[in-house]
Amino acid sequence: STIDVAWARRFIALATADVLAHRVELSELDREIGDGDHGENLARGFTAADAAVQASEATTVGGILKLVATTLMSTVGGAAGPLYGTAFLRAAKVSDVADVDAAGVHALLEAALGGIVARGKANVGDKTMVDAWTPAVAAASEVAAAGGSAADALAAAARAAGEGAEATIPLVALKGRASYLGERSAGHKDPGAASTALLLDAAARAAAES
Amino acid sequence: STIDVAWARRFIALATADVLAHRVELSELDREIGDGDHGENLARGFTAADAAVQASEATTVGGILKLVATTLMSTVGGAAGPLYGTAFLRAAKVSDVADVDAAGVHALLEAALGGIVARGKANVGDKTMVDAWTPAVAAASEVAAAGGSAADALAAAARAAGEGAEATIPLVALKGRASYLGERSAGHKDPGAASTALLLDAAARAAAES
Amino acid sequence: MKKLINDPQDVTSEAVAGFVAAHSDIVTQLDGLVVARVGGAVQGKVGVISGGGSGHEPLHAGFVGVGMLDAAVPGAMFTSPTPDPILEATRAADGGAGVLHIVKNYTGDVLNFETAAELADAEDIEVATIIVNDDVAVEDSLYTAGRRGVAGTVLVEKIAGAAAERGDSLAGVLSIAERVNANVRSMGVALTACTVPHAGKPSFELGEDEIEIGIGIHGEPGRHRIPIASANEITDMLLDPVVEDLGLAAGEKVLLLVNGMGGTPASELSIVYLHARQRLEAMGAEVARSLVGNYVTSLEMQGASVTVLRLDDELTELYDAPVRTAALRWGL
Amino acid sequence: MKKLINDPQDVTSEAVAGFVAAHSDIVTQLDGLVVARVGGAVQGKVGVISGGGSGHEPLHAGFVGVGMLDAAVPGAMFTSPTPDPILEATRAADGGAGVLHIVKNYTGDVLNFETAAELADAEDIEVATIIVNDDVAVEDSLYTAGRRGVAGTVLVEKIAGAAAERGDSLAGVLSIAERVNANVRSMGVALTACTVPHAGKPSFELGEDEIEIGIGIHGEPGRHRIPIASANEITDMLLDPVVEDLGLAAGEKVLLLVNGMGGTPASELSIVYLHARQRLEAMGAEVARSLVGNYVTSLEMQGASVTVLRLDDELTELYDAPVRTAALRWGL
Ligand SMILES: Nc1ncnc2c1ncn2[C@@H]1O[C@H](COP(=O)(O)OP(=O)(O)O)[C@@H](O)[C@H]1O
Ligand SMILES: Nc1ncnc2c1ncn2[C@@H]1O[C@H](COP(=O)(O)OP(=O)(O)O)[C@@H](O)[C@H]1O
Ligand SMILES: [Mg+2]
Ligand SMILES: [Mg+2]
Ligand SMILES: [Mg+2]
Ligand SMILES: [Mg+2]
Repeated sequence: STIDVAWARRFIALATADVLAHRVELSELDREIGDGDHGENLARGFTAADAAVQASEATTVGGILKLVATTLMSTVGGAAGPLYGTAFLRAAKVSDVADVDAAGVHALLEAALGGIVARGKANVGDKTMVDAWTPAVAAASEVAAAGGSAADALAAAARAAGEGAEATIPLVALKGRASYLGERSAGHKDPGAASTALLLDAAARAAAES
Repeated sequence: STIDVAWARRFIALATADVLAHRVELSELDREIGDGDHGENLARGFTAADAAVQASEATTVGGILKLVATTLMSTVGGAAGPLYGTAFLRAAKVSDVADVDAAGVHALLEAALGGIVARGKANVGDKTMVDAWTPAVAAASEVAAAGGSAADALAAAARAAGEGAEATIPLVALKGRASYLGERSAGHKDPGAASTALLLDAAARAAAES
Repeated sequence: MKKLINDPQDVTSEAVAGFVAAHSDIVTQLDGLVVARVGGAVQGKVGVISGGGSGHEPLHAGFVGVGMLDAAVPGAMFTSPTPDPILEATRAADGGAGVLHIVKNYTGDVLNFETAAELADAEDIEVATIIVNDDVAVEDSLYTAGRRGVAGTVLVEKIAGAAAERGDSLAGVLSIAERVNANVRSMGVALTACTVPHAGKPSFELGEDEIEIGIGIHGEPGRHRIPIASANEITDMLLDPVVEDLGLAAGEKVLLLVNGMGGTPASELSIVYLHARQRLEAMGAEVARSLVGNYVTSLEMQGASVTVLRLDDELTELYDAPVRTAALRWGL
Repeated sequence: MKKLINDPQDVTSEAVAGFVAAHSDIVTQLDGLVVARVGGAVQGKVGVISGGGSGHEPLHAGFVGVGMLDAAVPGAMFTSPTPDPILEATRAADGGAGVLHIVKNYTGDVLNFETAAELADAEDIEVATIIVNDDVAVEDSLYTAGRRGVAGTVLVEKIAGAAAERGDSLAGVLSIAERVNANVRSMGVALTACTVPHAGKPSFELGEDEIEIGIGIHGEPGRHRIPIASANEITDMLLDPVVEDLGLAAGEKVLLLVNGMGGTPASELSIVYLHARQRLEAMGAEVARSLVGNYVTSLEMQGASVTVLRLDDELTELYDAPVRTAALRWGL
């Protein structure tokens, strides 16, 4: 009950398809409280990442994730590019192995969150993607402690990320572009939190398949 | 049955009121096939002309008309400014007398039309103010030949100018801004012809009162 | 209508006052809204003035300064100025060698400048007049008002201004201006209309997916209306008649001016420029000089015009000559 | 959405190519859409670069040239560029004396320039960074993303560029840039929203009679929405917080920049300028320098921003120093 490089490849394929399918929706969320490019930015990045992954011969989970990291870093731009780039880079570092179990999933997600916080310095409740990653890490930790599988850990993380994203709706943004709106940012879902939920859902589905 | 300086003063007062009352309508006609400023241009000009006439101590018809001419020339701008300015100037030259009879009205209108054609070089049917002035001159000429009064001559001229203005509707413009529209200028009344009808109507009403 | 204005009647006077205050090192304001070079007429130099309705900024006041115009006469919004301020500008520009009037070919402008020239003549100021008529959207015929003067005007002003600065006689400056006018053609497109402040509503209506080809610069509707197309297709529709009317041959050098109508993002002008340039090069023409930006506008209208000027060595040299105005400046 | 574009995905690359072709005497294009000075890095001179999302033209590429930037990095529309082209621009600007990164304070720009600086450091190019944050519409706090960088950026670029051209060290150029940033404040208003090409609809919706006060330059909505008011009233709403935040005192000299958001007629900018200037003078400030026009835009947005820079003799001298770029040019 571990995940491997095949999972990583499948994860990116599904994530890319999901980003493309929700491109307009993500930009629409960003249009409401940001500058309306989040879907476009991720579509550009994941299309490139997917192509890179397909061309790659990496044999470890981390190998794939690192490739995704550098590709996102050099194609997404905006705030999400460096944040997701650093997240994947840190996750890659702790997963340069063939197989990852539930504890490994937790470590991987925790490293990703650590990278995002290191770069963006957002706190929980600032209405950013951190509000989706934080409960995801906690959920994976619980599954790992309870002896669940990697797939279980990802499923729990994805669920928690989705709830975390929903929970950003009433918040007033303190970081990122939405913060310029002050009180008017309340009542809208944070686009980065929404894309985080989307990505973790793809990761969980890829794991469930394997 | 002549008209005099009192008529001239009353004419300008009525004309000014009419221009102000039809300001939007004239600009609207100009918006359809020109640049939408004809009402504004004449409003500016006649407001100034009216003030000048009220302050003036001129004792002849021509004295008043000359003052109107120079004021319009220096306040209206656009095509209508020099055209109406020259029209009033030429009319003033042939009416520098205390009393004007029907023949005098004909001479005055003919001089005005001559000035417009001298400056603008439009032919009948080019869809300009010439299409209102030309039948007005002819109508005044008929009344004068038939021995009518100055007031009769102006009434006939005003009626003919109104018909002339209506008759510009189907025409394709060959002069002025409307000509840039080519065939698309057909179906709209020429604003300058419309304002000519308005002015001559004020002249006729002023004469009927006296 | 949403505009950054106070009383609509004060738009022109406030705009001119603000413009002059912002550029007080270059221009000064005379009676009747006339904008003139600081320092007054240059003795012995031919004066060059222009003017016309407001709403086309930076034309004309933005081109007053060393190497270009001596004075500009802004009329009411989209309305030619009256003869008095034109005369005032003529006097201000007169350094004893005569004054060139650069007039865009609109009935109102032509007539008002004509009267002003007569008045100047009565004061013994020699005036020559160039009527600019570069707009190929309009049919040119003896029996019509003829082609309009549009964006090519800025090139006539630059090059005639440089000729005057060089010390040419009035006849010489006029002949240079005529050469520019004979070799320049333009055509424009509107994506949206514009709204004259006192009118309060747009000068014409365009559907959500319509554009107007062959527009003028006074908020007049154009020659025909078509569905929106790609920038390259639209550029072709503007460039083709320009090149054809100019009779441009392979091997010729040209100046390519892509002019924004006021509300067009700079990036779109660059896209139009790129395609027009590539098309001209494909025809074998050399794009030796370029100008891209808002030079002759129609308030906030979105759209652009393409202008091609056939260059020869002298026109190129005069175009390159130093200029110091609010809207065009190099070498000084 | 009506725009003079081809494929929305190609807007930035075509616009940059067109821009570079039109100004080939001043700039050249490197990999990754980087726009650099012709002639390459100046040996011994501190390099100065900037960059950010496209859609703000002429910022930044329009300010590449002698006396200002050595290179500019245009990102996708309203999206900060990635580290690779920033690194490319840093290399192109490096004449051995280090490179200043001028970064507008947006999370994306800050993070991407940060990474590029690390990469440059790994190549032994010394990089210093100035984060421009002049927008008083945004609350500045340790616990938020802080104030945005808006129109004041052009003044930082001009003055830091002049300091580099003068031969200042990297620390010196950085300290000049910091002084400009510490003394410049801006605030903007939108009358209409703008439409990013790939989005296809406006970035926000404004009613027929509504305006948005405190907008940024990325099509983000502003701080609050009010009914349209007169130009003078709106100018007061922009100028008052700027002056207050700056703590401007009587007797001080300032530079007044009225910046158009892209779709505003020049006449309206002049009207805003006139009132802002009169207000500043009434407060006892001296408006010693002025800049009015489209410098930091949001595509076709109608609106404007008011920027005040407190001047001292050195900043004035550096501002006045010759500059030769596509969008700002004097003395050369
Ligand atoms: N400081 C930050 N920390 C964490 N996440 C952030 C931060 N700033 C922005 N974000 C995330 O980035 C998202 C916006 O990404 P995107 O729209 O692609 O970039 P940009 O804001 O530069 O246009 C936000 O919805 C938010 O989740
Ligand atoms: N060449 C001409 N001869 C006679 N009348 C003309 C000529 N050109 C224009 N006009 C008249 O002027 C009117 C337009 O006046 P106005 O709108 O005030 O000036 P502009 O066209 O300069 O905006 C037209 O409706 C037409 O009647
Ligand atoms: Mg965004
Ligand atoms: Mg008109
Ligand atoms: Mg007019
Ligand atoms: Mg963005």
